Amino acid sequence: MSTATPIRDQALSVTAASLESVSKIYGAFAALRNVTAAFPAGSSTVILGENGAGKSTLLRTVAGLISPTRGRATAFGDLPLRQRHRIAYMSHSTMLYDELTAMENLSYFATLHRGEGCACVGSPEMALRAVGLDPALPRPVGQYSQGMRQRASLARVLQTDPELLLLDEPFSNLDVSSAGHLVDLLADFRTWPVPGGGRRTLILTTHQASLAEPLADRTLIMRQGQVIDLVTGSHG
Amino acid sequence: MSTATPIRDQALSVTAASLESVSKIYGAFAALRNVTAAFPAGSSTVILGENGAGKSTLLRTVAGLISPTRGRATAFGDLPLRQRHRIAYMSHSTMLYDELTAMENLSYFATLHRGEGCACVGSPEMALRAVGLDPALPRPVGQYSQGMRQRASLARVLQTDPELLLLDEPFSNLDVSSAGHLVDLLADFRTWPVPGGGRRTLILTTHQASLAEPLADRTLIMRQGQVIDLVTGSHG
Amino acid sequence: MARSSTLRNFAWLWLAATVAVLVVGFRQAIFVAPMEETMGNLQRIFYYHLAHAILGLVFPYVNLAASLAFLYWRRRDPLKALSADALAVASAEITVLFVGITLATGMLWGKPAWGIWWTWDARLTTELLLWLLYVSYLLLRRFSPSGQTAVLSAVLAIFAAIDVPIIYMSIHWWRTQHPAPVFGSDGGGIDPAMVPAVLWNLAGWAMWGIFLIAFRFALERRRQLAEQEAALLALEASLETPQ
Amino acid sequence: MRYLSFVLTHLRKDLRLEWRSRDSINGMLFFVLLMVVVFSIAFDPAGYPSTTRQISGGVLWVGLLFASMTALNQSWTREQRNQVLEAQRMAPSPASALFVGKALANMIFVLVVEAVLAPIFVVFFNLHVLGNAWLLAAILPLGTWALVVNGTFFAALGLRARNRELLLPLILLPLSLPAVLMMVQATTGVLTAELDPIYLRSWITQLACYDIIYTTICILLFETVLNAE
Amino acid sequence: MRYLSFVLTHLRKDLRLEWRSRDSINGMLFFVLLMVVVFSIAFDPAGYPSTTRQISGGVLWVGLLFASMTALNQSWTREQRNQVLEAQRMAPSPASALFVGKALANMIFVLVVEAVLAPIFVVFFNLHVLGNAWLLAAILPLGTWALVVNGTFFAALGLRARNRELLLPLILLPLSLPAVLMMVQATTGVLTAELDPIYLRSWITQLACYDIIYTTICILLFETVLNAE
Ligand code: HEM
Ligand SMILES: Nc1ncnc2c1ncn2[C@@H]1O[C@H](COP(=O)(O)OP(=O)(O)OP(=O)(O)O)[C@@H](O)[C@H]1O
Ligand SMILES: Nc1ncnc2c1ncn2[C@@H]1O[C@H](COP(=O)(O)OP(=O)(O)OP(=O)(O)O)[C@@H](O)[C@H]1O
Ligand SMILES: [Mg+2]
Ligand SMILES: [Mg+2]
Repeated sequence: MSTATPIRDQALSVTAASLESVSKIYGAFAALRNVTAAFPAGSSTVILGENGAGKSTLLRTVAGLISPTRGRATAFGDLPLRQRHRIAYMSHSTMLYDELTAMENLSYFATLHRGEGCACVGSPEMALRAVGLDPALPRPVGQYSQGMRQRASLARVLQTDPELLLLDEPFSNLDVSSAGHLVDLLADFRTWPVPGGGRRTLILTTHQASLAEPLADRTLIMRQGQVIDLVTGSHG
Repeated sequence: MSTATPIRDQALSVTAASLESVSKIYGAFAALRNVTAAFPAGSSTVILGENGAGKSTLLRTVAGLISPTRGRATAFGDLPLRQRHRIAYMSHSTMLYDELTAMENLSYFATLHRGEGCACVGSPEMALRAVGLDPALPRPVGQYSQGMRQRASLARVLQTDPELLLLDEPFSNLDVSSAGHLVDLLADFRTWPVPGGGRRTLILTTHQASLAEPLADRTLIMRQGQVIDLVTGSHG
Repeated sequence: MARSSTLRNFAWLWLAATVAVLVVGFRQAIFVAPMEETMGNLQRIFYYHLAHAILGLVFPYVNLAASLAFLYWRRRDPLKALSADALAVASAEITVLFVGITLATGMLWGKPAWGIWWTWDARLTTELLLWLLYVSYLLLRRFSPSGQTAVLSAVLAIFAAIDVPIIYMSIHWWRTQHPAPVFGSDGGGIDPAMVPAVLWNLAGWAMWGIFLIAFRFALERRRQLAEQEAALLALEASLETPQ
Repeated sequence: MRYLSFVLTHLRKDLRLEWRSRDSINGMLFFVLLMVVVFSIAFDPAGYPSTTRQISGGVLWVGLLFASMTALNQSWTREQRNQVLEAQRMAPSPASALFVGKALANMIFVLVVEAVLAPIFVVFFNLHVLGNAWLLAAILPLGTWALVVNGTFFAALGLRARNRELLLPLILLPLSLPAVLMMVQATTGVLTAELDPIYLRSWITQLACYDIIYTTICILLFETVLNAE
Repeated sequence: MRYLSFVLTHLRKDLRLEWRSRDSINGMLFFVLLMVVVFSIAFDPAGYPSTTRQISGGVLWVGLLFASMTALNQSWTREQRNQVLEAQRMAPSPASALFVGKALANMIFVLVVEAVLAPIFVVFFNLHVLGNAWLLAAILPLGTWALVVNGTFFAALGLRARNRELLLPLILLPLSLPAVLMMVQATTGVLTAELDPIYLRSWITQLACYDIIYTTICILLFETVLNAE
């Protein structure tokens, strides 16, 4: 693991994640069809597309949670699950225990991330504050409002200080001001230094393209399981 | 029920739902504080507010799913649950069985609504088509994408042809074109004739105020469990 | 204010009367009543045992009545419903207490009388079931979500009250192959000299039970009021936060 | 009848859900089978046929009691998952129809388990029914219904409680012990043929009465429980 | 050791969840008491004291089986609820630590039940342990661990399989039968003192071997199972 550092340092234009003609077939239905895409390290990609286009499936494939039916998905040139200490993924559901408070949830996951090549974990308190939640809130997550859950879920991924951050509709259910705040936070996140060198990569899906615009180095447009367009251009 | 028709006919300005100094207290936390609001029949109200402001709690109180700690909530001048055949409520979660297909789910709920004073139930197929889902889709709802779930959930409430429609963030997770389509659908919905006379009332919460603007006869703004502003004005 | 002080005076009077009756009952049971031939002085535990056993069968019905009243008033008059609920808790707890004492005195008696603490006799089993039933009622109250406690437990109270006679009926013929050690329903053969002791104790413990229920009821009412107060305070405090 | 058609709708839905996932039935089967095996290992039925006959009524019902309790706990969680229960509360059909439908569905599951279990039970325990075996055809359904109707009701009652899984046995067991007693006695009576037919009949009649009384109360009170808040 | 600290983290989380959801030991105590009452009503220990001793090994294990099934059923569904399992898969800590933590949590739960159950069981069933009672202190934990470790593993295996409930009984039943056989034989042997101590020792040794073998396999294979798709 430590031997990889110098290589990463030199090749800043290396791809953080890539899909090579990936298809994902459920029964007789193809959720992803022959998708080829590369996400350069340091880039920030917004994936747009209508409902059921396969955005979430793509993200989950990059995260390694789904293995492609055909093709190959890699992260940092490796199987995504093997690089999982450098990746964080946020989905539609909270991925938190309903019965625990946000703070308890976050400290638990933080502990799981400590050691194992990434000692670089942010603190749960800071993450919660960053998304605008009170760390001392005694309510369990199950009693949060929808937007508060979304924030807690975000804090979970941010605290692990990932190099590759995958966000599935982070703005849905957030009120307008917090969504704006979140965009700033993510823009800031991209500038955080990575301990071993290298740059932070961001991939997110959303239906509120206008909100995500400041983040969109690259915009990927999907339809019916295929990538139909890739718009590159800083800040659209 | 049939005797009520002439009265309803005359008093079109009657309130479809009202809250009289309603408070809802969870433990030591007040989710609603002394809220008084009336929703005239035929009106369409958009509720705005930041996360955790109490929007969902307000909707659930109007639906009768929560009984207020203090104060009184009525729908059509009665306990909401007693008028439940005239009310439909859509929440953050789908309120559908994951293992059944959308069509199975909808026919099931349609059957539960038949008889009981409202023979006027739309068909599940039509409702699914209206929200842009294919009724013949063999996948169970648990395998839908997030946006498709949202649509199925919408179809469930639309098919029951309610007089008072309560929608909790109907646009979240919908792609842009479907969201626009939904606004048209809801605008259309308001003009559907009610069999016994009377007019359709709509209350919805959202964080995408711009989307909901065409629907907003009245805008209610909440903060920390209170209604802090009520803007009346047709089409903002 | 005046009303509450008369109530308090009345409570003190009642307590004094209860103690007096219990003292008489104690004298009757220990010194006056004749000694039983086969069991000797041990038998005197009977007066306490019987009083508690009988009262333990009566209080469940107080609980039932309160629960029904609660369900009736729930929507119509929430304030009355709250006090009905308080009475329901009070009577359930006292039921558990009295039935528990019956079990304990019975076991204390059974050890010297039969040589064992416990046997699965019909009478003992029914009493144990009765106790379990009301313990489960109290557990439900502890475990149920805060807003629903009263309704759910009122529903359970109805079930429990129906179960009480069923328990007694169904176990009537149970295990006839196994000689029942407790003198059962044919127990008409009490020495007339024992009757005053039985009656005094019964009266005394009944008054004591009623006092306990009233006391517990008052406590529960106070807790309910305090809870409302706290909620109100929370509401007002949060209203004052600048925003 | 409109009410009946609502009940059928609910029943059909529950059966379909179970068919899709087969949660409850398989869980129950596993448990009951394991229990039969444990007892037959523990107890050597071939060695002591008459004792076997005496305990087998108890074994059968304890197994069914515990197995159905696990299944009953499951049966409402499904409704709670996506807050479908709130949709049910908002539906204008009578709440008790939902209850009856679910109780019937659970009844069917447990009956299926019984149907599978019965022959296995006979083989493993080397049973010869000495009494009138046909009476079992009355006792089994009556006893099962007694378990299921109360179980379904109290599973719903504990639905929103903090410790649902634990609460159900806590409430259900004391309440249904008389019924368990009746069915064990009646079953053992039939198996051993040692019980006077008059007593046997009275156990069965009592069981039937128990069923009728509790079914009525459950139906009457279900709406209160569903909307308790 | 790093691995151990991960196991502890998982264990602590599971215990805390358990504590939150069934927060009182009182409930458990009552539960055990009820179980004993049910058994004694179903099996009539007063009537047949020697039979009681013979079946009590089986009764004990059936009770524990039920308790552990309740625990196991819950333990993974909680992880699945908000797809927390995916967060677990993405976490860089070793997957088997999650498994060990959860198995330990389940074990603790069942052991608490056992600790309460044992004395109550003895009093109510009027048992006199005729053999060497201390051996029970070895048999009970070994047998419990055998139930729990396989149960936890297969519950996880079945988690995402389409017909998991069919899978679970089919796999778990034959796998755990030998263990059940060993623990019931050993327990009954101790209670009745009818078994030759040499046999008894060999049952216990076998049980220990079974535990070791299955624990190893489970730990080795867990990561594969968790990421199987
Ligand atoms: C745990 C043990 C016991 C329990 C739960 C128990 C329960 C009861 C109950 C509920 C009654 C009142 C029944 C009625 O009035 O309908 C009763 C009455 C009585 N008990 Fe016990 N009992 C226990 C032990 C004993 C023992 C050990 C003795 C004496 C050897 C005893 C002697 C009596 C007598 C003489 C009566 C009055 C019977 C009559 O007048 O009908 N009990 N017991
Ligand atoms: N486990 C599954 N089994 C079968 N089909 C699936 C499964 N998961 C997803 N699908 C299907 O794959 C398609 C793409 O789903 P996906 O969740 O990727 O869409 P999406 O682009 O994220 O949509 P949305 O914007 O609504 O979230 C959908 O049609 C969905 O029904
Ligand atoms: N069951 C509950 N127990 C305790 N607190 C609760 C419960 N339900 C809601 N709350 C609290 O009440 C407040 C209002 O919640 P509500 O869901 O109404 O917010 P909202 O306006 O819908 O927010 P969002 O836009 O995020 O959905 C939140 O602070 C929430 O944590
Ligand atoms: Mg998606
Ligand atoms: Mg909300």
